[in-house]
Amino acid sequence: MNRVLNNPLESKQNPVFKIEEITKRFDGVIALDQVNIEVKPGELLSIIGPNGSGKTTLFNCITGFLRPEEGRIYYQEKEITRLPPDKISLMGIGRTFQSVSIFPSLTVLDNVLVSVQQHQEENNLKRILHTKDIQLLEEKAKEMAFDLLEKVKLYELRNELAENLVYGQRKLLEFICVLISDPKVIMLDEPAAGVNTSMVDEMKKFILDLNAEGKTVLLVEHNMGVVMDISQRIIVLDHGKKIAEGLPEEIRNNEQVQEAYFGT
Amino acid sequence: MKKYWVLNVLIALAILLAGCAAPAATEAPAAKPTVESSAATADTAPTEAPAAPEPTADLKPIKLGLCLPLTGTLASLGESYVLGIDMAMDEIGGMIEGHPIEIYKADNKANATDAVSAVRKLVEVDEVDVMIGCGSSSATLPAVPIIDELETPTVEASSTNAFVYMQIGKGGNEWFFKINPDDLIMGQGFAEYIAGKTKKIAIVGNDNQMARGAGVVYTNQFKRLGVDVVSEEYFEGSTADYRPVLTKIKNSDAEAMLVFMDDQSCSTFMRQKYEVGLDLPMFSRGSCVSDLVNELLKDNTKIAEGVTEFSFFSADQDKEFSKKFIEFHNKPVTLERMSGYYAFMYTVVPAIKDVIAAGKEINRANIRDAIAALDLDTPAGKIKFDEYNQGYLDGSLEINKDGRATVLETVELKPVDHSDYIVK
Amino acid sequence: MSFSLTTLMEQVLNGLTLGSLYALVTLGLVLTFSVFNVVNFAHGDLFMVSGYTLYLLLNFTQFPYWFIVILVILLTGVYSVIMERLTINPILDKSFRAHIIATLGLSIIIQNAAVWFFTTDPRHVPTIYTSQIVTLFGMRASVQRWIVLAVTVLVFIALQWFVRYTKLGKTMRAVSQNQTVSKLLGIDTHRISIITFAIGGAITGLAAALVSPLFNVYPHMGSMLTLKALAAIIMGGMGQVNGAIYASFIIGMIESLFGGYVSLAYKDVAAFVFFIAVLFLRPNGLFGKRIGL
Amino acid sequence: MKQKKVFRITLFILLAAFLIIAPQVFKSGYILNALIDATRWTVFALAFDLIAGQVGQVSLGQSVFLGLGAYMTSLVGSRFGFGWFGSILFAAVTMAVLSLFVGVAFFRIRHVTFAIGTLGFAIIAQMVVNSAVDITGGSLCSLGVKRPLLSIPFTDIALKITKPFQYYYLLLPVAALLFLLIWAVNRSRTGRAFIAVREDEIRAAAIGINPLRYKLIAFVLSGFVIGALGSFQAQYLSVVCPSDMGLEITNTLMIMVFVGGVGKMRGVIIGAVIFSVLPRFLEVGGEKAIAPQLQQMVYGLILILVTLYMPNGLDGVISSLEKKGKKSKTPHSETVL
Repeated sequence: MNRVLNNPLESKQNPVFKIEEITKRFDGVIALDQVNIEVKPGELLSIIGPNGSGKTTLFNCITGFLRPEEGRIYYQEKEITRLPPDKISLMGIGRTFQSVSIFPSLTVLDNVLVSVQQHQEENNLKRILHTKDIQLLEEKAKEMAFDLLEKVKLYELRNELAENLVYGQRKLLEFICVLISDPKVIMLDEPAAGVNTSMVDEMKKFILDLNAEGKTVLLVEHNMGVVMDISQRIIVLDHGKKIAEGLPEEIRNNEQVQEAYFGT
Repeated sequence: MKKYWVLNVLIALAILLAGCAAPAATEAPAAKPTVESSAATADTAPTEAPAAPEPTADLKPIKLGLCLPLTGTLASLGESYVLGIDMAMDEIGGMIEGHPIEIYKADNKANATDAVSAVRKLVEVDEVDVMIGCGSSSATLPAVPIIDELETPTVEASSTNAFVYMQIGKGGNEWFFKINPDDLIMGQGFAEYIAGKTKKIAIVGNDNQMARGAGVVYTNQFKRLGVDVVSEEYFEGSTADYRPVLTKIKNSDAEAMLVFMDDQSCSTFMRQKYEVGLDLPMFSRGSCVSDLVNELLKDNTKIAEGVTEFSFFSADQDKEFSKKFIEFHNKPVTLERMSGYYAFMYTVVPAIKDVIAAGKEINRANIRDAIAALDLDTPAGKIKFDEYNQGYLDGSLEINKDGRATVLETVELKPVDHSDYIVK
Repeated sequence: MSFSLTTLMEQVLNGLTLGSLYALVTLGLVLTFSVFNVVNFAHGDLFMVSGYTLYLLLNFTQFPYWFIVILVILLTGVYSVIMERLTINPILDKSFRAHIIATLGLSIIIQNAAVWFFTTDPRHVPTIYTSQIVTLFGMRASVQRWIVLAVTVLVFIALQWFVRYTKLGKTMRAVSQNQTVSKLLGIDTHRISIITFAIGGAITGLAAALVSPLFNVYPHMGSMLTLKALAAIIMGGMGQVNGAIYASFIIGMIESLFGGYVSLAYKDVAAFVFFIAVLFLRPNGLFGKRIGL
Repeated sequence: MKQKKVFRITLFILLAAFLIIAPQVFKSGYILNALIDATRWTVFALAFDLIAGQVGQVSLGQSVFLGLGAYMTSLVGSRFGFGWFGSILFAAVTMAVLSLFVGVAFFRIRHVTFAIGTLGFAIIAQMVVNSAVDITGGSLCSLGVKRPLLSIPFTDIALKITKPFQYYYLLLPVAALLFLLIWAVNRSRTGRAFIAVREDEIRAAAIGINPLRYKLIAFVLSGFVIGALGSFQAQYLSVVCPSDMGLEITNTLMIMVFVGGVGKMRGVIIGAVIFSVLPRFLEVGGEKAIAPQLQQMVYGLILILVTLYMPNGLDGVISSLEKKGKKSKTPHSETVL
């Protein structure tokens, strides 16, 4: 586990995310309870916890799909608490969803292209007129898309409708869609769920590679093997509260965590 | 595979549709004279002997186009015209002087787009010689310039919007004829009649061209005559609850009501008026005193008792028609049903007879000239067109007594200056 | 116009009776809507068919009115189930778009079939109660109208009881909460669908049998009623039976007061403007966001 | 691939050529009127499909923009002498602005509620137009529309347009422009974003697409196109009535778009042409013509059958035929409904 050259945990850089005291309620049920989190640049941070502990809610709050009742979220020192999800995405935060999410009636290639176009520009008039610069951007996007599709062996299927792909291929497609816009932060919501064991190792390698390229990775995952293997740091949520935070070994031995998971 | 199945079903449907065309035709007017109807004509209309000559093959058929609303909210209007024409066709045995009559229908849905298309279809595809329509002014107004362009004589017998007057005859379109009086022509006399009875009146009407047009005319007349219009309310045709406005009138100082409504709205309106206990004299310029209304209210004749209406084409004016109609269709008579009959029987048919009698060719121009030259006395009044192609049927003042409409007075109508009547 | 308290009272009562009329029509629709989340644009046409059934039975049989009412209720329940089998059930799992199109198609068929068979002539279905006038609380209205008001309240209470305390009602509630889970729990949703539509139809039949004598029966009578009922359902909070009923009364009240005090022509506009205002201010409806029965 | 492109371009050119010379072939005003109607309905249905098909929200209120566009021409364009094209542009722009407001208001709600909300909007609009007699003429209709007058620059020659073929040639370029506009949008990056929004708004937001903005773009564009068509209609019929924004129009649109193939331009065009021409064939033939009620019933039946068995409409059928013709590797299972 010596792949990290400069341990981001010790970096003195400003945090990528600074989450201050956020609280989210649903109909009186507290989903997040004054959670504080700091994410360092280049870090691979996992968020774990039993079902219903608020992990996905946390993701949704960060990416703007939910608005916390209290607290603030900063991204690179800019407050993003009340920004809409598309703005947050355009700031360089990419995410996947718990259930595989692609656009089924777009082709594989279009799925990738639509994921990057907004990051390139969004002048609708130019787009409709299909101006020279749009054509160039489109060419560029296609090149990138072809590269990535080649990498995951989806190139041959590029003109197929996405709904005709099998589960694993969809998952890969979803990853590519996140990657193509070259986000600074990648937030993965249970990437290993439903993936067979041989694929899990590939997945791990994939995530580590991303991290090695300097991307900050936030991971929500149930598969403890994956979490313990690749995380640099782990945060544990239970009933919306942060109950532990630390290195994988520390978490493994934390009594409170065990209690939360197994209930004593 | 499933998809092809569906395709097959669709094709089958199309075939079915084509097949349905035949049974549809058997229900159509020309085929109507069956046992029932010939019995009806036998004792009432001896003019047409059972041994009428069969349409001879060598005589050119006369094509009649009906541009009417056949579907949509005003479908009943078109349907009523067709009922009247059905009966007329039966009376003349489906032909004029041996010329068989072919009827072509086009649905104008009472809107502008479909009206234009309907007129074009009748004239250019079916190549009709003469048309009846378009029933409502929302279809008539856009159709007038097209009819002018296509030069086809057309007879209209029910729309009362005074604006049409300025568009036809001297107003521009020489091909369009209107046999029924419009609001301005009817308005003066009736407004004076009402003014003689009351000085405070509440106006209620359907929110349609008939009522709105009448509203403009009558409020102007009342201003002139010193009648105070306490309130003026219009409602969407679909409205079924008039209690709020009835309560309002009840608690106002109105001494009488003037309503502009169709048969159906009026029957519901009067029923609720009775329910609310609003006991004001009621005048009507519309269809509140008709056989259909009385049919709808037959469970309680007190409801419509004493309602006075000024109109044209009342069943009581042409008793023979009414009797025949009820025997023939087993349906109550309405204004529109008479409109269809009169437009055909007393305008189109005599004009064509005149053309034939004069030994001229049966074509559009000759039919138009014959219509323009008509001078007929009908049970419902005169059909003689002025320079604006407007005919002057009699108006009739009717009152409802014991569930029956009785004519109080027949009023001869006269030309009225339309030049200051302007609609936006 | 001078303001008077008695007028106001009368208008409020007018609003109540009108509201109860809308409520009775809405009840049938909201039941099916709340359980299966299907917008049924043909609901008003079911009402219309039911009205014609009443017309035929009243004119061509010698049965007493109350017996005919029962027959109409049963028959409309049957119509409703037929409609459910042929059109609604096959599209239950499809998107809202499919619901709109299919039920709109159904509505077009039924309305035009009615024109085909009955022509556009309005028919009246008189009962002896429409002409008997009774004054209660200072308001003159026909016995028929008072019956409608009373029956609305009774049906409403009965439905509440049914949904809360009977096994079938509880199952329907379960299905309304979550169809997929209900299926997993072994609930036969197809059966529930039939039952729901049968009950909804029966209520619609009752509504038609009681309401149409106050007006006329004609082929297009259902269109506006469907829209009002849908507006009431959405205002009441997407499929909440109680909410929809309250909303029906609110619509009736707005129409009555607006028609009486401001303008008759704009009274439907006022009701719909209110409806749209509710959509914006409270997208989840006036009465909370709990979905279900 | 190449072959298909060549085929398409040939088809397109042939069609365009046909449309241009049509008035020389068919002298009948009826057929020209039918062509005008088919063209208008095609563009109208495509504009409706921008919302119903591309961004996936069924708006039942689009007829309002047609009617109000027509009223704009009658009440403003003609009165202040905007001329033929000026009136169209004015109606289009005002309807675009109106749809922006309507869109901002209504896109807060979604799906069924959106459909019913827009239906409510359509009813209100029609009732208001019907009741505002002082302004619109109400049910007496607005009659102030002037026939288009085409003046040739630098000369005194002015041509008053009255004949169907003249209208046809006026409509053709406008319809072509509007068609190209919709086509360009649908195949552009914006069009791709529309589909993303339709398929999954949450995911669309996650990749930086603002769903509301794209829905608004589609809605405003639709309003623009429909407003222009409304203005043309007003100048063609020279009268505007409240029935020109009736709910029947929406029903017709739904039949065209959903039977043709929602969200697919080819399907929508086919649907629009079929259902604007078919009724004309059915009404020809005097006594033998099919009763309108029966026609309507068949339409209703078709709507139901299409939802049940052909969720992709005629376009889906054609696609699967095409696929069968080539290779049957992947099953056709794209379901839009």
